[in-house]
Amino acid sequence: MSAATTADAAAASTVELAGSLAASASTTSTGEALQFWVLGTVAVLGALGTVFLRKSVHSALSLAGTMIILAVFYLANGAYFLGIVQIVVYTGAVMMLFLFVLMLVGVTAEDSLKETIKGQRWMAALCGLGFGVLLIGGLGNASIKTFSGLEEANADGNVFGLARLIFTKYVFAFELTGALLVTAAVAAMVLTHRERVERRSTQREMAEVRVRENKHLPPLPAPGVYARHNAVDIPGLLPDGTPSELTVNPTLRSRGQVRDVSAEALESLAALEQRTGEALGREEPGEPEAGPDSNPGGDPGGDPGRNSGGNAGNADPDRAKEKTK
Amino acid sequence: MNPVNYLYLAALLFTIGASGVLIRRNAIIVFMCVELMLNASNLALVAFSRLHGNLDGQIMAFFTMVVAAAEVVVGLAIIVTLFRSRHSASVDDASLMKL
Amino acid sequence: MESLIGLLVGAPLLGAAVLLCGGRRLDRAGHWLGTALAASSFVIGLLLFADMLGEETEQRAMHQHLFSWIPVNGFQADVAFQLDQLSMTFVLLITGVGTLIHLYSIGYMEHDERRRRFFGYLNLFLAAMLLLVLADNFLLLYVGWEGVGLASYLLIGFWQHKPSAATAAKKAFLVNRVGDVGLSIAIMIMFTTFGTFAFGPVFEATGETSEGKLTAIGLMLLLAACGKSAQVPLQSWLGDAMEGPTPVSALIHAATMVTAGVYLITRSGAIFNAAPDAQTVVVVVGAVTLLFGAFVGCAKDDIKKALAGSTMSQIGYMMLAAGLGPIGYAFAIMHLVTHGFFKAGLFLGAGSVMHGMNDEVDMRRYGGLRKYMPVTFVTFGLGYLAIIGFPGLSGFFSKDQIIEAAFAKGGTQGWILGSVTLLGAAITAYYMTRVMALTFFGEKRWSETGKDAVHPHESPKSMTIPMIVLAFGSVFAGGLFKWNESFVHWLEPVTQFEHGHSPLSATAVTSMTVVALVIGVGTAWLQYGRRPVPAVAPRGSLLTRAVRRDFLQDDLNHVALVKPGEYLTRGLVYVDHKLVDGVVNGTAATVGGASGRLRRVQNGFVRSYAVSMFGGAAVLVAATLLMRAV
Amino acid sequence: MSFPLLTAVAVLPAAGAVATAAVPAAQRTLAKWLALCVSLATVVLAAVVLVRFDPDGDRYQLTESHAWIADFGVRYELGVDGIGAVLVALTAVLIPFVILAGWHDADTADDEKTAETPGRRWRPTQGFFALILAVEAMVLISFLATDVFLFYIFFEAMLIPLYFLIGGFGDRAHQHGEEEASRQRSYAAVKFLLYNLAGGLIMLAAVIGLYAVTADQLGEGTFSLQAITEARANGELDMATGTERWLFLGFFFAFAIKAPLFPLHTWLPNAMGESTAPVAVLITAVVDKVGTFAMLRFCLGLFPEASEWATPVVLVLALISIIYGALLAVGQRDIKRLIAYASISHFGFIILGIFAMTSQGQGGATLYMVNHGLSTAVLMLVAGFLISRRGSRLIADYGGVQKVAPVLAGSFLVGGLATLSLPGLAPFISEFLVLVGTFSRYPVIGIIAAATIVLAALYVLVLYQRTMTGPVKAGIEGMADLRVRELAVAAPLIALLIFLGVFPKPLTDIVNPAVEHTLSDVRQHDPAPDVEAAK
Repeated sequence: MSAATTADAAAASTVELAGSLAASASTTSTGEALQFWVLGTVAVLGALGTVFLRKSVHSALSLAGTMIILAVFYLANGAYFLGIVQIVVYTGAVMMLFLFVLMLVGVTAEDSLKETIKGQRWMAALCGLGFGVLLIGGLGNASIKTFSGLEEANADGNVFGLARLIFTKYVFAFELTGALLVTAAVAAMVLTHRERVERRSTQREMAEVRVRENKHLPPLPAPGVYARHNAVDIPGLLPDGTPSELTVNPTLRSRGQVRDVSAEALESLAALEQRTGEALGREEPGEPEAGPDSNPGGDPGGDPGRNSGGNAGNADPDRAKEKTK
Repeated sequence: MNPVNYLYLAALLFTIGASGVLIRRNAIIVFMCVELMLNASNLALVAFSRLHGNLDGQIMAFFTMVVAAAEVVVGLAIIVTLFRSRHSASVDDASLMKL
Repeated sequence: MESLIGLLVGAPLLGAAVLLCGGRRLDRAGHWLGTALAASSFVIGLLLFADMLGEETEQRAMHQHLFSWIPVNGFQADVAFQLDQLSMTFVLLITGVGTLIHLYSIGYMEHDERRRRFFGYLNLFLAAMLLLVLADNFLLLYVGWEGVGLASYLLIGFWQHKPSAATAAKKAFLVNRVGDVGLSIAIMIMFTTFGTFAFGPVFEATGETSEGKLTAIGLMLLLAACGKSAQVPLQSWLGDAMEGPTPVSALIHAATMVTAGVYLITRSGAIFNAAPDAQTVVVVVGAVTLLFGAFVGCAKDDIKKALAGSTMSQIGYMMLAAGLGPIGYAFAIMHLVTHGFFKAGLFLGAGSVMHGMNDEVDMRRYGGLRKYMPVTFVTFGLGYLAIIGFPGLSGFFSKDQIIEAAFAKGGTQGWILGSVTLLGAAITAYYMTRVMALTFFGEKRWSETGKDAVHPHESPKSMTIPMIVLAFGSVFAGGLFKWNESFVHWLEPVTQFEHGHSPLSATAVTSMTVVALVIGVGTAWLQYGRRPVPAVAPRGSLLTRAVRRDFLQDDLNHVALVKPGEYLTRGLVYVDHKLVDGVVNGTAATVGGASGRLRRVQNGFVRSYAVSMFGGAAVLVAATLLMRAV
Repeated sequence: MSFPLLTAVAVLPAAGAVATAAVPAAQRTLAKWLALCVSLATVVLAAVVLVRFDPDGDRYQLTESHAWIADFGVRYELGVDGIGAVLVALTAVLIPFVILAGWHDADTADDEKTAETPGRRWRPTQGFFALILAVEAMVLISFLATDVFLFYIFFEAMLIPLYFLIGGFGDRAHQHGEEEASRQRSYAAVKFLLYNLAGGLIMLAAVIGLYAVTADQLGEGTFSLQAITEARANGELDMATGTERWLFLGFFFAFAIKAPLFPLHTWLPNAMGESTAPVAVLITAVVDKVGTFAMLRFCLGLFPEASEWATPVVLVLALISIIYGALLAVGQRDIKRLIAYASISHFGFIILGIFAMTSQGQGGATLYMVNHGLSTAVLMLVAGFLISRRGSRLIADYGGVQKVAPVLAGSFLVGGLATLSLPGLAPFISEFLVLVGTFSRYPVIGIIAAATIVLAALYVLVLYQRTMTGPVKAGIEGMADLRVRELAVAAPLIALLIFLGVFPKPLTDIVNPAVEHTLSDVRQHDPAPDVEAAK
């Protein structure tokens, strides 16, 4: 009973918050109409977003929005309990569950909206439109002018009314849903649980295996070797500037979430060369490249010496510093 | 305002959700679209309950939610295992039923 | 006494059964058993004959009803025998000659390891033939009719290892089958017309139906007769039938079976008398075959084929006579009997010659044999004189009667038929003299040395005795029958004889016959007796060559029936495989292909399934709305 | 209630089938003997039926009737009339010979199985004989059933064992080697199954339609043959012309496939060619008879007007089958296919007789079913013995057999002569009756049909000449003559052929009244002979 009253109180407050006046009245106020049109539009937009946004996270968020709006509509229609449940359970729990799974599967994984099955999209559009038209057309010839209202139904509280029905008329269904929920929980566990069949191999054993197979005797390279980045999803560069997939966590690799920056790394290197060249006031740019054939008679090995030593010698430190910024 | 508007809205959302199920390949999004459809029907139920002035509609919606919750749990579990086994959440990749 | 009739058939049937199922243990005594049973059947025949002579002329016909054979509502066929004078004549001829030939075969088949089976077949033949002549309804007659066909098939093809024999046997059976179709159709018409096919009722009821039906029946019966008696156009099998052992040729293809056609027509005289058109056709067929066979007889160098030709021609005589109606029936049967004697004798003689000449059949390789096989020579010679109608011998009387009857037909028909028969007589004399001269006279055209050396010798007793007996028959039978028309009166109750009024006196006809005979013999003697005969046949004129090939009969059949038939069957096999079966398999293929395409819809993509689901839902909504609207 | 004799007749082989199948793998011979004894016991029971059957009694005798699927008026109704009685006898008599002839047919398969799976879970020998007995049981039931639905069930069910008999135990002799043989086998089996299933499907539709009609007009629907015929007789049931014709066609189609009628015949040559001789006999001599029998009992009994309406077409088709089958038989190079086409020609005769609507025609047709069964059995089984010796089905591979195996050649010849219906052998009587019956109503057709006996003689004698006569071919020299077992198959059948050819009265006495009943169903009378008509 107390739970009911609190729920009622909560409901009442939410009603104020939703700004829906006389929600349970048989007639609908202009306020409700306004609310309907505004929020309805938003809900539809959210739904469309769910369908058409490419990143699944965005879809999830827009769906959550739609759900909240629906919750508001529930409240406006005098289903206080359901409204709250909608927010708490649905938007709160279920959507979060969705988000968890999203994270598990890969947040950034975005599936292209490009259709692969031939004719699927057209069929979908056709069916969708046809269905919608039919439903709306069907509703079109419904002649309902007014609500009959929920005053007497909600006379001693919406929760009380629901409870009376649930525990009298729908008690068996209720019990069944209980069984269903338990089953679902068990099912989820069974499905996701992975039985480890063999003992987890220790580090030593793995090392031995590596030695036996004679590959990667040293531990795998860490990401960010020679790197300007040190994010886990960016492979370290090998001396020749090419990225090494090995440096990235296999999970990320399998998700295809490896960000390859080798290209920009290389060109930033080239840019560096360039700038150092300019800094040293070298006449012919790109000379180091043309070096070997430009001056056959020139002192060999001069360039490297100059590059290294000279660079180190008379390089302007702060200039170089602000260059690197 | 005409109470039927709620039903119109429900129908619209339902249709959108359905098309989403048909269009999207990502299992999770498909699943969300299913949820959207369920919610649309809930809206309709709630509106009905107000139209008829008794709470049975809300009871139906209530049960729908419960069942939806159960369904979500199981469904997501399935998706996870699916992903584990084939490193992808695309429903098209699980097309072993052909021919 | 009647109860004995069944035994007539039963004895040889038993013999056949025992000999064919008995197995090797009967090999030693089998032939004697067969002969004994044939003889016993002959004895029973004689007993019945004596009994019959004791009766009044009118009460002579006997009946024996054994059991009801095929009782199906309206359709009642019995196994019942009728022994009247006509049947009795045949019974005596068949069993008598048959017994003699059994005897002969003992010697002739001595060296054949399958002799037991040969006698089994002979007995089977006797049984079938007796059934044929004793049956009291057409259906039972039909059984005998096909039975003798079977026996002749088995006996012609007795030396089955020779492909020629097997082919000849098949040919004989097939051609006979064509005739059998005629007989069966005739029976069907009888059944639908009279509701029965027993002799008595049918013959009595002839008056009650239209002439057209009777003509149809008659023609169908004639067709049957043509098949069995080798009459044009179904004569082609007889020549090849000579592939069989000589006794078979003598018994079946000279004395008895081939004359069954004449029996059939004489037996159903009542029908023919009421159907003059049918009779005319019979006469024509007879006349044509008479000349046809005679010509063929002139051209053949194979002694047996020459004799076969003569058989055809003689049966042509009988047919012609039978076609003349009551004025001819008796003479037809009379000639049939005498012919049975002398032709059987001639064949046995020929067999004995072949026996002595290592189974050489080409007369051009004979010559001067009279010194080497005197008995054969004498008996053959008597048979020869009989067949050419030498005055006083049996052939003379019977043939003379037929010629007279032919003239007696009256009108232009009479003249034509008369002259044809006379011509036939002349030609008969010609070719028989040719055979005689080539075989027994002239210088010998064979050598006792060299690779194909032959040592002609007289045949053993078991062969000569039958020849002698038959020679007696061919000498005296005719005179006996002619003796104050005894034979005619004997048959009269069955074939109601009436005297034809010949435009020529009997003496005139006789003298003409004799003249024709002399001409024939003379020319033949000049041609073959005086001049030496080349051992290899000269090419001969176009006509000769045509005649040697039976007037191209076989070539005709080949072109007209065999080849088209082959193409037809090949074509049909193709059609059946490609078209009829093709349709079936095509349907199957179509279904298979269609489902294969339909299968592609199941692409395994959840979303496309979802689309169809959603579409279905939409359709349902639409349906409900429509229901509302309506 | 009295002892259910008819049920016993059908159940005995069924039980035998189960027992045979249950024989442990080790005892092949036991299985064979068991099957043989069961089939012989069935012969005894069938004889009892024949004795207890009173030709002059009422139409269906020894009847049994129990409610089965009450909701749809389906009853378990058995009853035997004259026609059914003789066919039951035929089936019961033939099966022992089939079993005896197929004594070693399953051995090869069995040996192979033993070789590859020493455990021998699968037991070909037991299976083979069990299947044969199963077919017998089903055929018997369908001869005895007087409830359309009951009949339908077994009419269809007998396809299953036959499918396995053809496909599983087919003929291994093929000029293109083993695997070609097996391919042909499975092709033939599938073709047989699909062909007959197609027919059965259409018949099922017609059966349901019949139920609907009866339910519509009689209050509650029934499948009982007697009930329907009575209702027709006293006018309670009066189908619309169109309906009746459609239903008739539905039934007739199935039966025309089963008793191959041009152009629905093409499954038979494959099935008979590819299966071993005993199975081929089972198909053509026993199973196909169900088709013709059902035409007589159901098509004419249930749809008289429609039958009359369809008669011209059916007669023409039958005539075509007669000639067509004979011509194709002449053109065959394979002994068994030749016999198959000959059978097609003979089935043409049977159908001709049935639809001639005369007592001679239908009586002849009934006898024809029996006699054709016997004659084909002799010819086919002896041919099977021949083939088993030489290992080839091609006529060209034979020649001069009679020189080395005279008894075999002799019995083959007798079979052949029976096939060309030589007088003195049983088939002559039936064929002549059919011809007369047809002629008395349709002279032209009768004459044409009569002319085809020449073709029959042609294909039989050509077959005999090519295989048995002439010089001895290579591969024939050492050929053994019939063994005791084979003689035990051929001799009794030949004896039966001769006996029934000389004294068919026992059969005709049983058949005639039944034929009268059928004719009264279709309200037909024999045309009176002209002479009496004139009076």
